[in-house]
Amino acid sequence: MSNLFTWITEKFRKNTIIPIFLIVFLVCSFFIDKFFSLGNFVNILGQNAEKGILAAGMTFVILNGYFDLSVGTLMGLTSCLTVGLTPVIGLIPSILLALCLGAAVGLINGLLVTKLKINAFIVTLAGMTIFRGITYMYTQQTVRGSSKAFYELSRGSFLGLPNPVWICLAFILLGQAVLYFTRHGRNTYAAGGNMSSAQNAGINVDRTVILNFVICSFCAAVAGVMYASKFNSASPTLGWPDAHMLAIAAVVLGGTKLSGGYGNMFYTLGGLCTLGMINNAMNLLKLSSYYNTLVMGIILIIVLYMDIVLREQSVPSKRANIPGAPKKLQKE
Amino acid sequence: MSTIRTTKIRIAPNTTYVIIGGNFDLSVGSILSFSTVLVIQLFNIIGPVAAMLAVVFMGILFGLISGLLVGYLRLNSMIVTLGMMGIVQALTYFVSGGKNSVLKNAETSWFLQIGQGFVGFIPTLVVICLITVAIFEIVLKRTVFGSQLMSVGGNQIASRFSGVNDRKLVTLTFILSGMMTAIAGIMLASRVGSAQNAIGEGYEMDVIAGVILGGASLTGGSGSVVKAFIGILILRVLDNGFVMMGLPYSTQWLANGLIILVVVCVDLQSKRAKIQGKGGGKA
Amino acid sequence: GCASSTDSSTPAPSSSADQPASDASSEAPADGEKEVVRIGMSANNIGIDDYQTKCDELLREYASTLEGVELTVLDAAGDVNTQISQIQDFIQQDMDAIIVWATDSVSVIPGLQQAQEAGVPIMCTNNPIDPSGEEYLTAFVGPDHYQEAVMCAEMLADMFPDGANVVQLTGTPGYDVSTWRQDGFEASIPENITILETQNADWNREKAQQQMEKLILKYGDQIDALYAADDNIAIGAYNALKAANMDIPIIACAFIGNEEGVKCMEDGIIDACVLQSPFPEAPAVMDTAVKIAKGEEVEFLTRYDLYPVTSENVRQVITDNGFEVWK
Amino acid sequence: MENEYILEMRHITKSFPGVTALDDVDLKLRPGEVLALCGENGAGKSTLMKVLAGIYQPDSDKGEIYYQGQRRIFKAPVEAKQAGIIMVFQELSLVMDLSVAENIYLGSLPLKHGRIDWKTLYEDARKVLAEIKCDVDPKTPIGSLPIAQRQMVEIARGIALGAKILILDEPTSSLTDKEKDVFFENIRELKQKGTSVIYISHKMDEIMEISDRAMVLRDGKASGDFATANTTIDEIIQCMIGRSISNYYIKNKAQPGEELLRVEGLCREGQYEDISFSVRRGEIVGLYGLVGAGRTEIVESLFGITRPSRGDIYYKGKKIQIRNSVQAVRHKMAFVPENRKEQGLVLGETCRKNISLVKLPWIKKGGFVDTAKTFEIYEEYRHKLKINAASSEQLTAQLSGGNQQKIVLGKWLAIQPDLLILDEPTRGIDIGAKADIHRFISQLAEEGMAVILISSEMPEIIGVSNRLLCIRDGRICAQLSGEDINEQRIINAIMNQPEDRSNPAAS
Ligand SMILES: Nc1ncnc2c1ncn2[C@@H]1O[C@H](COP(=O)(O)OP(=O)(O)OP(=O)(O)O)[C@@H](O)[C@H]1O
Ligand SMILES: Nc1ncnc2c1ncn2[C@@H]1O[C@H](COP(=O)(O)OP(=O)(O)OP(=O)(O)O)[C@@H](O)[C@H]1O
Ligand SMILES: [Mg+2]
Ligand SMILES: [Mg+2]
Repeated sequence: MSNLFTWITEKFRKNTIIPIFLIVFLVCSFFIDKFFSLGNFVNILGQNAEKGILAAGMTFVILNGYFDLSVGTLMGLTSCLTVGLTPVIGLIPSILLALCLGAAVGLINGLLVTKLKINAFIVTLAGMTIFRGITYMYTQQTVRGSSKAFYELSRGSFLGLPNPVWICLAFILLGQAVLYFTRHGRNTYAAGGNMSSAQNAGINVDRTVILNFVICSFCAAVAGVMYASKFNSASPTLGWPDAHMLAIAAVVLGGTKLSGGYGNMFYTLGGLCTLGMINNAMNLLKLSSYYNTLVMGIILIIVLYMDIVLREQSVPSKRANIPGAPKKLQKE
Repeated sequence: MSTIRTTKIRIAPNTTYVIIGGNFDLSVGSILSFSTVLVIQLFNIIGPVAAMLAVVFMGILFGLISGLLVGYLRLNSMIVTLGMMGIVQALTYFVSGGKNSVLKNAETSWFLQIGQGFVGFIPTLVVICLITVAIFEIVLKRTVFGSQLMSVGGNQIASRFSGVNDRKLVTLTFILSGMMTAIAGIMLASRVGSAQNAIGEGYEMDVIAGVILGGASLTGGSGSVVKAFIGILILRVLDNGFVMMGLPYSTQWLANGLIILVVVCVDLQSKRAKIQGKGGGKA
Repeated sequence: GCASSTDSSTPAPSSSADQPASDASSEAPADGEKEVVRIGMSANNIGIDDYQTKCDELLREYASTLEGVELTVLDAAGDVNTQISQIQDFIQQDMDAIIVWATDSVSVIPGLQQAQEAGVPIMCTNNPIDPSGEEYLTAFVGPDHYQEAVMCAEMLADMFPDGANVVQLTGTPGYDVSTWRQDGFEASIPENITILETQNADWNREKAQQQMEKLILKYGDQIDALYAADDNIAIGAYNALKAANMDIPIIACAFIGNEEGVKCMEDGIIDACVLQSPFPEAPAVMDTAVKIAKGEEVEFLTRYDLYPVTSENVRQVITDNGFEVWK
Repeated sequence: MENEYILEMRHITKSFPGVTALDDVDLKLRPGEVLALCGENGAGKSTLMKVLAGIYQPDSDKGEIYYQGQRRIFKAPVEAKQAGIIMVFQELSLVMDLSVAENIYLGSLPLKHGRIDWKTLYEDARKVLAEIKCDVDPKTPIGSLPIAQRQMVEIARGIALGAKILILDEPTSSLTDKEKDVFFENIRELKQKGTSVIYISHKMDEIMEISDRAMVLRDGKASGDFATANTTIDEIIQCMIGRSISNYYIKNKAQPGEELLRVEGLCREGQYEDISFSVRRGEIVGLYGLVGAGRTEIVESLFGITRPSRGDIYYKGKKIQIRNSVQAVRHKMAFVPENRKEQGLVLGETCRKNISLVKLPWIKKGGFVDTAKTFEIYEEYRHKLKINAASSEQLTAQLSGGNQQKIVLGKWLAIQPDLLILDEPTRGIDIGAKADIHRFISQLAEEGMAVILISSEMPEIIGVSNRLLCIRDGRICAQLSGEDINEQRIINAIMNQPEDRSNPAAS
């Protein structure tokens, strides 16, 4: 029994997002009318499924020590292409095309970062404007969807949960499996934690980085396709201006180190659900719109602070407070 | 000349400082909007001098809050300032009631001369901007504060072990950032004569891009205000060039992204030719 | 090259503006049950410009004067996804009716459909919905942005019977209103008027000023007139024109009748535009919403009147129609 | 003929901007041989090994590597690794957030059915750790281990991977004698199995103990090759630095002056307790203890890095509180930390800027840095400490380990401190430089500076300190002075053997 207890506290200490999530959940349940209901939870999940996929991809890149600012506009581009090309080449081919495009973009990002050694921030920032440009060259207006079946896909549900939620969960689980069970996953942690040691240990760091960018962009493409299905249309403004920041925020809020090497997919899920809950709560609270950003901003900071407090309690007392982050500042 | 008048260039020096200290300040865009709106609202009530003082004070206050959270509580600067961005945005709406703010009876005020006047044939804004860049660069490269800031960005822990007050320095960079952004907001108000609530939206990313283009390291420890200035100028000149060529905006975005990549690439190659084998950092 | 094939430029059926909204000020008749009518509204982007903010303000004000009506306004901050989430949350809260100021005329449709399927009547305001989504709507109340642009083109043609070169500054690309105001204008100008160049100003004054500076540098005196997508852009561009000592007519597509705008018009900064006042909106929208919440019959389409105005008649038009010069 | 050697490196030349690190070096290695590689700091030892391990490539085609009789070019670490050449790096190269086991098998995690076989991984790791008698749970993250255990993990990594050639670059710099003995056992075992070992160290006794042959590098050139059995330490040192060192440890003879620092009942929960001692001017006080005993924590509190929860500090006769390192520096305290890369240096900055960093507040002219002064400081200490750098503008990241340490020392000496705290100051420093530093410390003490020295090297601590505090589990367990400072007494104190506790704590 005490074993179980220590196990639980141990887990809680490491995953600060769990207690944070629970606190937010309990507060919302007690104080907000209509929050605690199955329908509402399904709502929250459904509203965040696409963001979840975006964040799942971002987790890989962040674990690797980078971030990808181009996912938002890439998502817009793939979304527009999927919808726009469906009447021309058919639904399945256009989805495949969008997904391939996502992967190809990731490949290019990765190659630029590893082979040409251009700063990832610059590469993906450039990507952000480039994809936006291409999207608008392709269409300047919202494109209407033409496939009923495709639309119905995202409206359907299975065991009470909307299909997009299942897809999102599948991605998260799959992502966690890749992180935990494959060499690529472990190499990602190693490269993110200490790039030169990873290199010296014979890990093909470049390949790891490239693959992670591919995963991230691919996920963005998937999210784009899913939005296309959800909206039964695609707008060139999708993902602009801050989809990438929201994804990064979910990942970092979950507890994954922004500098890489520490974190996992469940943290991301926790961060995502926490953010989703807060958003939902604000809708239910009927706050005047001015308060939205205010409350969100304050909550972000409080959550971050709680994270630090919980983390500090969790470090074993002996020799723990030596400020010795590997190479960056202690940003966690 | 008009290129140098962009607001982005005026918030580049302080953004460079924050980045050199190893942090990000994503709240500059919203602080810019806020101060532009506030200075106009207050101008109409308490006159230019008091309004300007109050706005600068608010800028410092915002910077102080982010700075304390990042410097002393060691929260992640990216998320803290993302939060600050939301908070300041909301405050902007409270101040303006969500509507545009317009300068009243300002036609003859010297206040407008800041943004619209000339010193000789050079716009006042350009003069102010060049002076700021020069001061920030000299402070960075020549003073104790600057040297210590560079070392904090390079290795915060080693700096702390060397008798450098790293927390204070980091906090200071944010305070400076808030203050300079507020000043930029005042100048913007004077130039445009009115303010929308979202006037500075998205500026932070453009400025960071310029600073990085100017060769600053994203992880801190290196960078230069003058080069950041040039970085942003490059972006602006490109922008102007595209319009001159009559490119539609979509093509502009595309070309903009591509050219940034090319510029960085060429820059890197030439640097690499000079120093080989310097341990390649990440991010 | 743009490959999109959306050529139907007036999304909502273009029936004439036949129902002046102000006479719809009927009291709620169903006194029988003391039930409170709960209405949720998902706005587009409050606080981003004067018009939306004023609409929001007027709407709340008007709603508070109505007996037994509870209005909840949420803001989607320009994001369809957020908007659909808000619609879902309204459904979850069993609202009696939902008002949507659509962030996107097409992508919001699944949200409308969900409301209809959940049995919650839903209506749209201001930003029209793509015809394919009208089956889910109970009503639409709003101005015709395309028509505004058409009217601007006509005024421009009157100003320059012998032709002219104009430059165009649009809003944020990709947003419906921006598109309609551009398309309506481009489709309606006579042949002897050429558009030298079109640039986006993102509804942002500083951006407008910068874009205009560049255009002046490029074309100089060739520019005979400016067509701006709204008064913000017009004012920003005016700063650039003034600095270059150029005095050309500025035509702003929408003009919302606030104090700053009126002053700009009277000072000759903006020469002509189409008045789209927020005042008719609040009663028209709220009354319709209350009716559909109670299950009463309503007119499907309500348009407000649009008034072309110039420097000379601006105050006149505003007072004649019973609006205020606000702020 | 060819088969006698498993490895031959010929005509290896490698230069960095401004330095020729290796100049036409040859190296031969037999199977099952332990080759010691000696040389001053910056002689090029690590560089030579990095060339072998595929991290650097030789400059020209003249440089050749013959491995198992074949000419090989290792373009990347992974190729060398696959060929069986494993390197344990001088700078610990561990991934802090990963577990011990994963760090050991980094880059060669076991797979089963295409996925990581965690069970086998932990079991294997446990076995390897047991082999080197390192008592850590393979699941703990490396980052939470003290530096000595991290080094043991590094060694475990070398052993675990079944190398044909194992390169150990200063593997024992933070180990205690006991751990070192176990480690040498392991090397002998590997030797039995036919593994060749290249062993880099600055500790001469270790070299004499473990190696079959010693090769000396000097200024990037091979300058000598000795069969260890037939040579003496002095001969090797002579070859290394061109002179012999008569006296490694110079005891400071100064009469202790007034009391500079007194600590009473200092306490910080979970780290150390009830620490009381005093330091006088002209005195070198050693702190000895096993790694993890809490020595670093104590001095960090003295320097304001962490705050003690209880206790008083008297400095120059006054009671003071030190809230941060800025105040400590104002009091003219100096602190050379144990981890030079994380705590000592801004690696991306130049030597000059690093060495003048602490001094900055003293050399400003109205807020501006007096640049000329920074050059002076650099020159002064380059000269005094014999720092071997290409120029004042070389990045400290590019310096050899020993020279990095000298920069850290230099930046503190530059403020002419009253109290100098040294935490493992000679780790990774060559024997010549070490003697220099010891001489320097003694000289400073004689000039009236008070010194606190932490070291895990018994000979050093015995040789240098005037008074010695033994720390065990965060408490002072014995205080020795004068003739009492000898190995037996120290070990007794540390190992908790009955000890005459006549003077357990100071004052
Ligand atoms: N990446 C680099 N860039 C520039 N110079 C370098 C680099 N690496 C090493 N050097 C220089 O090459 C020389 C040899 O360095 P190396 O690290 O091989 O010395 P070492 O013999 O291992 O010294 P130590 O005993 O201090 O570890 C030194 O002068 C050093 O400054
Ligand atoms: N972490 C590692 N552990 C062991 N071997 C590795 C590792 N990383 C790379 N390698 C070796 O390098 C080769 C290519 O590396 P890679 O990371 O692609 O391995 P992999 O087997 O393809 O892993 P995964 O299937 O998980 O992506 C592999 O065949 C493997 O032998
Ligand atoms: Mg070395
Ligand atoms: Mg220690």
